[in-house]
Amino acid sequence: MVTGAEMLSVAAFLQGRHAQAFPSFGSERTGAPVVAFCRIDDREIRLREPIMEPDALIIQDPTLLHQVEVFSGLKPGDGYILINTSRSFDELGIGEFVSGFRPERLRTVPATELAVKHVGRPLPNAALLGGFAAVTGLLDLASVAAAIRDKFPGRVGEGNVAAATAAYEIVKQEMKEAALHAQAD
Amino acid sequence: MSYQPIKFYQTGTFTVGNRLLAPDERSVQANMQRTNSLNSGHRACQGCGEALGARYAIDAAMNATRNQLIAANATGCLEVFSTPYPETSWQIPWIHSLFGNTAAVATGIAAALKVKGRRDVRVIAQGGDGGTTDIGFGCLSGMFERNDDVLFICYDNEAYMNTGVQRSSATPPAARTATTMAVGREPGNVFGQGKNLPLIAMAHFIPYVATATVAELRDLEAKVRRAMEIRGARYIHIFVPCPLGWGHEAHDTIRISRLAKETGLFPVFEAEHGEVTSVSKIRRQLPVEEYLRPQKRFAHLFGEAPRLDTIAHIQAYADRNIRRFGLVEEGAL
Amino acid sequence: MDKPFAITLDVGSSLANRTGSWRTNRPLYVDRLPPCNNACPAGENIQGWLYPAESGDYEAAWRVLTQDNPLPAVMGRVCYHPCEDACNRAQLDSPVGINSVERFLGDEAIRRGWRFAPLASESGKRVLIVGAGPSGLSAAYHLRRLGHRVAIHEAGPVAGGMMRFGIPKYRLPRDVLEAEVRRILDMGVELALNARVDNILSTLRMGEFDAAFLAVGAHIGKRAYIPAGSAARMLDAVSLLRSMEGEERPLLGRRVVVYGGGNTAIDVARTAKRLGAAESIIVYRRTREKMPAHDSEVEEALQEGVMIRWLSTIREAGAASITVEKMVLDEKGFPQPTGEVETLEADSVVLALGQDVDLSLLKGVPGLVIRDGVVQVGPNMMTGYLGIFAGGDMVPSERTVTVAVGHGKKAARHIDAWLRGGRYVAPPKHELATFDKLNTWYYSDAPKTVRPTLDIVRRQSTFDEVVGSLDESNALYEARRCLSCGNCFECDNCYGVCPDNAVIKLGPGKRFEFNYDYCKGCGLCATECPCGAIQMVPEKI
Amino acid sequence: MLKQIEGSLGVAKAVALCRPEVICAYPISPQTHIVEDLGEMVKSGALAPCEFINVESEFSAMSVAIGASAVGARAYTATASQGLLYMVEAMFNAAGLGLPVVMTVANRAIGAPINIWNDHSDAMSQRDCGWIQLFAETNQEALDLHIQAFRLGEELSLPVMVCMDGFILTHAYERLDLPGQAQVDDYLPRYEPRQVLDPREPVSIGAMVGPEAFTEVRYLAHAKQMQALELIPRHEAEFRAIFGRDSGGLVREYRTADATTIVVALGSVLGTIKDTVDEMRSQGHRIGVLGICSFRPFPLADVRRVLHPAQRVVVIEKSLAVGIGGILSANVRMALSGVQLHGYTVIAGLGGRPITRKSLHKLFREAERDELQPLTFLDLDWNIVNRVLEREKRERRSGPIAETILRDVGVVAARVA
Repeated sequence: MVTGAEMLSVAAFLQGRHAQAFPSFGSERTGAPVVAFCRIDDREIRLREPIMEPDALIIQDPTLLHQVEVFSGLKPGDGYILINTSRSFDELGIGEFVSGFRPERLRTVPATELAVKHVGRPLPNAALLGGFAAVTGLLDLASVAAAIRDKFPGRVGEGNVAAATAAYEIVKQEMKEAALHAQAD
Repeated sequence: MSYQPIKFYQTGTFTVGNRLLAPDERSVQANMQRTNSLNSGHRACQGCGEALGARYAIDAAMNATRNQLIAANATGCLEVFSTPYPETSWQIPWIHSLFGNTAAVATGIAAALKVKGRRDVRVIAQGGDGGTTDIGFGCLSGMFERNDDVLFICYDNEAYMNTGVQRSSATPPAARTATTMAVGREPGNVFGQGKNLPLIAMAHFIPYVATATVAELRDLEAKVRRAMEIRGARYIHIFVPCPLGWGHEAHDTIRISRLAKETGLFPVFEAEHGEVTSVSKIRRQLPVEEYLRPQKRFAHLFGEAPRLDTIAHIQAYADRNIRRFGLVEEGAL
Repeated sequence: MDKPFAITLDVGSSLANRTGSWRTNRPLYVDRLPPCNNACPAGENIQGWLYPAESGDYEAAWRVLTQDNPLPAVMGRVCYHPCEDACNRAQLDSPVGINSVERFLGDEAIRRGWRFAPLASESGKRVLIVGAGPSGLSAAYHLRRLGHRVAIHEAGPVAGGMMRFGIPKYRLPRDVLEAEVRRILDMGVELALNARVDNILSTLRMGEFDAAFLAVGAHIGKRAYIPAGSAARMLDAVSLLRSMEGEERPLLGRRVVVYGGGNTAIDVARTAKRLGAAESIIVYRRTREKMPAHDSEVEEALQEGVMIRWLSTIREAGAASITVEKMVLDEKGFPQPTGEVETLEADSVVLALGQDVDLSLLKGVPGLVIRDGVVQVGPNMMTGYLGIFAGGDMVPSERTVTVAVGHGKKAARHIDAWLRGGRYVAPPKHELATFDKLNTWYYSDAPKTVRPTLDIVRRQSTFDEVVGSLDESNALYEARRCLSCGNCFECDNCYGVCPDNAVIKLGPGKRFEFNYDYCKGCGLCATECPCGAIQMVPEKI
Repeated sequence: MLKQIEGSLGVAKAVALCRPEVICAYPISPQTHIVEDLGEMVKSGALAPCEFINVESEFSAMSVAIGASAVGARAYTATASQGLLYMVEAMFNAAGLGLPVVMTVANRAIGAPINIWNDHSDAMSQRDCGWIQLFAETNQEALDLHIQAFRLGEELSLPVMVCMDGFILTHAYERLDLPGQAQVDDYLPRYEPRQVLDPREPVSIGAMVGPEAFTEVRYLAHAKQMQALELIPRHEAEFRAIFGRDSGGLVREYRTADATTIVVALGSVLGTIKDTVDEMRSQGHRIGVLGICSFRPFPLADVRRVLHPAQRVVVIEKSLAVGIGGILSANVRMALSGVQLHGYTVIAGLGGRPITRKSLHKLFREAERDELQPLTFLDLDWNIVNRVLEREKRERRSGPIAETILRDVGVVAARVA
């Protein structure tokens, strides 16, 4: 997750923006729940407080949904939510909770599956960034890919880029469909 | 005058020098131009074994390195009596940092010399038993484990003399010190399991470990010379009596060292990479009483009712050394 | 470099701190008297000549030796070496073979033809010496070295005295004796042979001598009353031994009985063996412990088959046998007759009961005191008559070559002083370097080397020298066994063991010096000095 | 060159550009990434010649640095928290011997209770050991201060500690302007030691000094830090000339002109404070900020000059002098002796507690109304505190405070569930 925030900040940096990524500091061991933050701005970022009112939320492990107050501070209406899952928001049992959000900003993507497929290991970060780029449109895929390659040079990097691209496509596709549905209704 | 082949005793087997030896066969100490690394005017007590041992060792090291030597010194008698402002007795570049960090300081010196390409300059760390076996133990073990290119010399006078003779982990059983007084049912220091630094050093499998006493100069010099031929972590443990702390006559410093070896209480040997490679045999084996009796720190063993049990216990330590290191010549005695 | 204040100091600056002020005891270098020197009747500086010998400088060693004794080759054979009995090394392993090294040096000198150094200036005085024995020769040598002209009058046909007529060849080969005598004569000593002095005063007067040294020895064999048949063949030891130097050998027969217990008795018995006697029996009235003869001599005699009858006296002598009476020692250790007798076959009986001095030359000399058949002399060896000194066997003392040589030296010094109108005062003796003053740890174990001895058959048939010499390396080895008691041998211990570098090494032969500016007086140097050449003395406060 | 990298890596790269010759490493969070990065550079040969030594303790780390520096080598190490305390004896020694070691302290709290998060307790504990202490506000400044630290320390023969907030800076990914080697070489001359252990000119370093000279030695140590007060601004100017940006210096003012309230602080919290101040300014509040970069030596004159015109000073500090309150504020007050103004000490951010704009807004407004207590603990949970105090009054064996608090907060319970 921490890596995800890092790559996110790098991608933003590559697009000429100021970015600040930092983990929720702790002595966590691998696998334990962690939160990482990323600020993106057009001016120098001086603020050092943790992000308490995020504009976007990337949930890597949906099993935490009911354990920690994941959504606290996220503004209903214009907040983004991206969840790493092959299930739907309803299947996850939060359909009702997110009813107040703009549906086109709510997305799920099977990032872990994609990672296993393209990288061979269940490391969903890159895929989630691809999905994030797609759902928010704040970053373009190219800079995400560059950030990934910067972090993981060589084959692993390319695998991750592939995963990210796949996720990007999936999300874009869903959004297109969703848009069509919207018009249909 | 032409010199006869070295064949007979007076050619110096046991003496410091001797006119009958070819100059290059004499000890460093016999040299008229010896470096006196620890020069006169130092404030050591009369008959100080540490002052003697330090000059023996450092002179030998200077001789072996053509004076390309730097020393780091732990806090303690040696440091205090050799460098009270505004006078120092040292002839070599020397630094005193702290009590417990000498090995590490030496590591830093060696590292810096390596970076600066001064491989010719060698590094010695030195301290007393406190700065070696107690407070300096951590840094020492680290230096050993990394096999840093440092020779650590411990001048062991078996207690904290600088602060007034308190017990250290090198203090022998039954010895009286300011913190193990000769009172109560078990007077003097406890009979612990012992903390044999040379053996602990060997357990790091460093290239070279040796013990020596100020009673056998040639042996001591040979060991320093050997140590200087080797790169990596090396350790020499030198037995240096303290007339003040042990309560023996100032003129008996060397005699006491000799007795420590001849009774088997202080085994003199060499080891490389954890294996004992040579042992200095006992020449005329003596019972431990001979060693204990002249020292006031053991006086309580020889009172109205001598503590025969305790003496026997100490003798057992000596016998164990004799067995373990094979200190007695086969067939002898 | 611009060093941080106080924290960083310039090397060696502590020399400004004179720690000598701490001292309550001060070390001093001393020379103590080695027991060997102390025990030598000839007053040799034994440690002194062993020292150069240790480094193989034999000539230097010989020159030190001959400052006291001109006859090392002789002494190295006939001396009973009390030095070795006194040697501290005996308490470590065995005494240093001083005598054998002395002999080696003596022989080396003869082999290489070393000569004595030219004399000091002539004094113009003339001294008469009567007798060319060890004492006379020694006196002549020393007087000559002191610049006096010396004339020896010898009654016999050759020089040497008892060394020639008392000691058998197998103990002292004649060529050795002659070589050393010649060396003395070469110093310009006049020797008149067959020149018996009948009246000392007239000889002095006629020869215009300024002083005289009498050393005529004791050549008259003591007689004891033994009832003897006319046929009995009895001779005295002195005459017998003297006759050995003559043309034809004396006839002793197959069974020889020697009566007495001194070294002469032994010499005779061993000589008899060599002359072909089947039996050579010594009859002695006491036990071996009480026997005056030197133990090594007795040992060698027994090895050669000489038999000894302890606790026996000769009652009477017959044609071909003698009667011997058994004795017992009383509580005082004196032999008492038992009346128990037995008969021994004997072709001849040799009496070795000691010798008397022929004092005829002293008739009419006023002031002389003669007691127990010998001339009494003062501590300066002068007789009761001014200018007449005496020594050797004719004065009261033990009768050995070594003692005689010592007398010669002592007398010479006093005569010299007397001639110059002064008194010779011997320098005060150093404190004795006793064993407890040594730190023997530093000496490794090195047992004495045994001199080779002649095989038994040749010892019984020939007069070849019984005891051989050490070769060069053995001699060096023996020399190096010397502990150098009480005298610095530059082992560098003091220089090495000083924790304060307060000992200054002055270089080869120059020994050491203390630097009292820094010496704290710990005393390590004194304790660790192997040879006891450092003494600690309290500082005066 | 601009890069988006972790603060630790930025510092590591800066240190590498300074051509250190001996680096000692002992792991302790949150400093560890720095020496890890340096270790890799040395192993790979990217940083050479340099000896990287994995020591067995911080005590040893500083001691190795002492030895290396005494031979004239440029020595560096990094630590934090307990690690800094473990090397305290050697800290005083390096300063006393005048050895210009440079060390990063990734500021972290000190136990017990053990706490790995950020505050300034570690650095503050060493404020009097003789080291120069510089506090970085941003990762860019942290990076730059290391380059200045070697220059300053070596010029004065004094060790320099560069303090950067643990995790907040060390683990943050930000845009960093990495200088080129030529620039750094230009700014930082070869190390010319005042004293060096060398057989060619032997000296004894570390003599025992008695009453006759000890005071003088200590005074000289003080005098050297006073010289730093002049050097630091000079170095800051030269730095600007070569690197084209402001970094370091003694103090940094922000909107203090005409400010009636001035907030004083150290380190990364200045960013959050500035944002807050901007917001308040936009609402018409006359408030400004004084950031202290050089805590040792402490720039009394500059602090006095800046604060003198204000009506009140709010000192926010991430450390607590138990039994009195503030450490930084005590120093600030020393600068203001004789000056009449309201002074407030605010203890904030202990053990990693976030300092938020929200809390600051509230705090500053109370200050402006002079309703603030002289000593305030930001966001202190009075319920917990009072409950514990109550309980302790009642029962003798109230158990360890930390654990009881956790129980009150409910964390322990949550873990169990």
